[in-house]
Amino acid sequence: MDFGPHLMLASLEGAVISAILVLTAMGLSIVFGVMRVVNVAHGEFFMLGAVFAWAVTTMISGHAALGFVAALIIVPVLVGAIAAGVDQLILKRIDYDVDRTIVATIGVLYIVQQSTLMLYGPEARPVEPPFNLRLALPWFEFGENGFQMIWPWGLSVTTYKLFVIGAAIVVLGALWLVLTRTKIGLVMRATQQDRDMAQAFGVPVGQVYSLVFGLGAGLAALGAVLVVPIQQAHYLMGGDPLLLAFIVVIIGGLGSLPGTVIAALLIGMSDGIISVFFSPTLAKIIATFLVAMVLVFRPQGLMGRVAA
Amino acid sequence: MAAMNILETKGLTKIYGGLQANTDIDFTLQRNAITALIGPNGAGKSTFVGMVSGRTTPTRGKVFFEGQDISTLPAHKRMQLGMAYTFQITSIFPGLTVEDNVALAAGRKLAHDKAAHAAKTAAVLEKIGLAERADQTAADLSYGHQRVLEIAMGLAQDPKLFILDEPTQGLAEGEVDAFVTLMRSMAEETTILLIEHNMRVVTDTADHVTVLDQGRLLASGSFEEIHADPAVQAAYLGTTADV
Amino acid sequence: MKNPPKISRRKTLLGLGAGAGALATTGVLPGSLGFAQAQSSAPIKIGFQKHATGIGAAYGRWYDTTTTAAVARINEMGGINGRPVEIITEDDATDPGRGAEVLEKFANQHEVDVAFGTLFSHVVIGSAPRAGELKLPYFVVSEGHHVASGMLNRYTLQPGITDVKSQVISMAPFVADNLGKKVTMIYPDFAFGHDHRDFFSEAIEAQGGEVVAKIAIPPTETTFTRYFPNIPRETEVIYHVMVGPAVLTFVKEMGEFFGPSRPEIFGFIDSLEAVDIQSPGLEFLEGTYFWEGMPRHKQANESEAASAYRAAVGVNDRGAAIDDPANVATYAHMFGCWETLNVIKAGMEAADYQGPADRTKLIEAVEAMTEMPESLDHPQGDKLFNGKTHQAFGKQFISKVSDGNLEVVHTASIEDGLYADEVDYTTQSF
Amino acid sequence: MDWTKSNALHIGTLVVLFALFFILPAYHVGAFSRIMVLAIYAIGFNLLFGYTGLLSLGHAMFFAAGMYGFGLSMNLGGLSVLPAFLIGVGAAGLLALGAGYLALRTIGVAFMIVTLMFAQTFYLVILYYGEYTRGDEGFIIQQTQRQIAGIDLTTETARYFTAFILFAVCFLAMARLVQRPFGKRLIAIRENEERARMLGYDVARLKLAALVVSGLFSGVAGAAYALLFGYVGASFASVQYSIFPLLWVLLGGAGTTVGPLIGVIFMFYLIDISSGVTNAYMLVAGLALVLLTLFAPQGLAGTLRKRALPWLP
Repeated sequence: MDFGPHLMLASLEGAVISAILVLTAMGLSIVFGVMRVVNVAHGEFFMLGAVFAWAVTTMISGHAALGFVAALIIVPVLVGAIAAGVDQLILKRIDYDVDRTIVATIGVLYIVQQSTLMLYGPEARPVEPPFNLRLALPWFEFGENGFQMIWPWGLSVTTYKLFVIGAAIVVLGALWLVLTRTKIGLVMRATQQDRDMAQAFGVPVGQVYSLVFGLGAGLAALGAVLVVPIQQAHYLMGGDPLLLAFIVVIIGGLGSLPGTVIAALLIGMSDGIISVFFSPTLAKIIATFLVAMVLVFRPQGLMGRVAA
Repeated sequence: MAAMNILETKGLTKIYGGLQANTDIDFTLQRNAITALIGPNGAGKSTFVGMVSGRTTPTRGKVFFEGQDISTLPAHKRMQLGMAYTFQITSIFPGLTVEDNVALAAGRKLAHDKAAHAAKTAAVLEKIGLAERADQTAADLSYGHQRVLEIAMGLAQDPKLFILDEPTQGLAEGEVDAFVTLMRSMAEETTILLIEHNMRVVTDTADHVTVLDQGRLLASGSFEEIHADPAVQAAYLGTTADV
Repeated sequence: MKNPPKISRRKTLLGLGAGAGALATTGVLPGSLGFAQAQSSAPIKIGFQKHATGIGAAYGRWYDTTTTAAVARINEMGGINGRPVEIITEDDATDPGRGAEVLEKFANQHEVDVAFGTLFSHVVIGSAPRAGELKLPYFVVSEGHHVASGMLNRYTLQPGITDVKSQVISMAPFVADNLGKKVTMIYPDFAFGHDHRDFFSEAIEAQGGEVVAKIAIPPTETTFTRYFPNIPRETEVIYHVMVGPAVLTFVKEMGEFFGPSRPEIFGFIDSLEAVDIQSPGLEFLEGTYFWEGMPRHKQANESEAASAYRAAVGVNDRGAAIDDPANVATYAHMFGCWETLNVIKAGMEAADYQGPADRTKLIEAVEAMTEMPESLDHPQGDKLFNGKTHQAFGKQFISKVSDGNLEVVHTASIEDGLYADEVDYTTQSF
Repeated sequence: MDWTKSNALHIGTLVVLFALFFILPAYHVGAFSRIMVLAIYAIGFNLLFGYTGLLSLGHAMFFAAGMYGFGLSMNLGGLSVLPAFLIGVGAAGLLALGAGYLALRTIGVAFMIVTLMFAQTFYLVILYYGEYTRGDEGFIIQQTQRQIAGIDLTTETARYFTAFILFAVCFLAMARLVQRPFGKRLIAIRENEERARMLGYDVARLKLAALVVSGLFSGVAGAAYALLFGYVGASFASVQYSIFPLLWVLLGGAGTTVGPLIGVIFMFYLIDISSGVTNAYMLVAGLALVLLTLFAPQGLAGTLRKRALPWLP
């Protein structure tokens, strides 16, 4: 493939990866921002979202869209409820101590993973996308006959992938509205600013934390429902999203939603575009290292304030 | 000059995003004396000692310690030259014993000599009155004792210059008295730069007083001179601050 | 022995019934050998290293099912040397470190007679040194080239499944003759992928073809589209051998990339083991070709032994569990467990194996084996065992996806996959 | 007085480990060989995490550097065990120096992420140079190569005592190190970094030194693992192996000398025993982790120190 179309395809792919990253990272960002805990089990909530999406779509017969819409509604709520339960049962009792939360959520990770393996099995299971049309894309170049439009071999995208990008934007927008325009958002931001002060002003911090933890997991699950028609539901699928989401959140700057988006774009696009110039694994090495270096020279993240 | 003044600053300035916290401060500090740095809240006292100690990077200006330009040295190097610093908000090693806290302070110079190290630690604990609490975890001490511990950590370093940022803040009356006594005894061995709000402490201890107001050096001299200075009176009256 | 998961237990019982039925009808079951005699002596213990958790869990489950069925058959026939066989299962977590620990557990805690099992090469390679040191015969069903390459030791053998080098070499003539000579290879960027790259490049050149591009995909990758532009336009055949849970995405995205005009496509079924070929998103595979170690979908000319084996492990005509058609088998590999256990049996009988003291005799007996004709012991087909390299060689299948069915279009002979010996383990001391 | 008590504890621990060889059945002797090697890794991690307060999520790169440095210089360089071992440990130390120089510009979670990504880079590099490393599959160090001065290190006895000697050296060295001014200063950094700096300590340098020593210990463990178990593979460079030492240390007791050993023993037998009872041993392990954080938050040794033995080093 020519360089131009190749770059365009890689950029499109980068955009899809970024969208998926945004969807997985937003939940973690909120949990991290408000509660200041590292939820190692975040990836497992993502995985649960995908697995539940498979279960829901399998149960509902008829057009694929029917099951998909049902999954979009049911699954995040379900996973969010599970996460809120984890918060009440475990995290609350260890008082959100940073180290202990890491160990406890590693424990939760093992529990969720093993339970899924036993109840769901080791296979990767696909979910049918509600629609998936291949769109061939044109490319413009100056040829002998001047400016002309060509249809390069392989340059295409699917409607569902475009939908995922759109959905990421919509979810982001909705989240932003909730955080800035609603009372819940206000309470969350107040808790994020100063937990003790919020408590003093009558904010039920314990409930807010459960809500935030549930919301974070719900967002991860929502991301998974959207992603699972592209990828597949598998009991080990939570590992990479966790790492990537984690990286995105830190690079973006603690608790900064715009930062999270920028970081997701940075990582997704660099992953896509660097792959044009280097062999795949080398591209991955370079991308990983470069992202690390961003943090080395800007330790507070892209949009973060200098933290104490 | 270097022999007389242990510390000197020239044109020391700090600007925080357009806000001038310190402006062109030329300051000299006399050796073997207690100098109090006073001024209303927000006058820029902490910023100033921050720049002296190396915790804060100045926007411009220079700091000389014993005649040496230390403007570019990081904080720990300045401490190694013979400064000691106590924080406005108590800063100790909460998880360690009182003894370990003091030993860490003394250890930078003495760690190679076990006997001297232990002797110094014990002597400081004795002097400061924490000897019988040596095995207690620092976090379990009362607030007053924690402040005293932090001063002990300063003492243990045998500093040439000891910067104390509001050491009596939050102490009870009796504790303040003990502290004044301690300060006087310290002055024999070291130079003290004291940031203080409590005027009683200032009158009881300071040989010299320097006044900062709105980031500028307003006046300098003995307490009586300062007290009589109309500019100082204006500044304090104008702010109804805590004289 | 641990309880297998609920599903597989039911399946096993069913499979046993079916298997026994098949055996009875084919007359293989020797009526004279009663089980009562076998029970009078202590069982022969075989340690089964299982991918119960980790990335290999789908394989592990079916390896377990096959192993259980094979052992049930062996026991029904009177066990080994009159003693019943007991399988002791330990999870290796698909991790080489744990794999080695499991071997220690077999040798020193369970005191098994031999160890057996496992697919993933890194687990085999991580475990093999301990097998050698513990002097525990270690029969692997990994299809890796590690055994025949000489990298392992005299205690490690692979008598039940052909290694990847042989598999790959035997594919080249068909690919060159029927699909095209300009090949682009897409493989995971780790050792398994590199084996495919190296062996196939050499083999296709010998057939007058060439590899025009080699695209190594980093493991842990979940999307692939951006790598496809590296496929040169002149490509006539794409050779793919991806593994792991992202394989469906890979196939789907390849379909989306090519749209209506694609080159010929040839892949290793490893990518789609335990995956229904008719899963949504796999429509693109229609008309493409696959290597299969053993045909998953029942062929019209399936041998009696192969059918009996299919019944015994409880797999239907489409290669899924009889009682759960959504549960697709790792059919192209798991026959190796069945055959390996039968080799162990034959070896122990030939060596008159009595206990751990006879382990070296067992290895020598297996090393002495050569031809293993197609039978219910070897339902995949004839095997040729090379005692020097500790590696078995069998025929390979190429199937085309037609209307969602895998139809065998070519069978590569054992000779197609032979290569010069790279080691002679028999010269090593025990 | 406490010093003698802690000395007694350390010597006692080693005596018990020495005696275990003669008491335990074969399987557990083998298990303890492995446990001691992994405990060296945990001890190294503990210096950085438990004593200095720096949480690295990339320690697998140091373990793997030791392992690959050793393995590659034996298999490709044709060196014998001792020089190869030194190269392995040196490689880990150098990597720690370089990675630390960069990563220590960050603190807190950013430090976690940077170390994690460095380790991920290192892991991918191992795969990228598959020609030499055999990628994920790894390679074997043949039994015949694994000997020092004619002593075969692959027998159970030699393996156990090699592991024991290495462990004893590392264990005592670390126990001594943390009692010495250097260790005290690291603890000071953990307790209050700003205070330590304002006492005149060069915090950046101390942290780098801690990371290098920690990396060296991890390298010793990695090289020892390859030496004693004959296998070098990329899975030891994966994230999982960066998480393990964190778990061990937190379970055993961060910032205690015996904690790492206790943590490794606990975790090893937790998995080993529960996997004998149920297939769902990860479930058991997960529950155990959750319960421990709920009821023994300072880890086993840490809780012991808090409840009963305040002198525990």
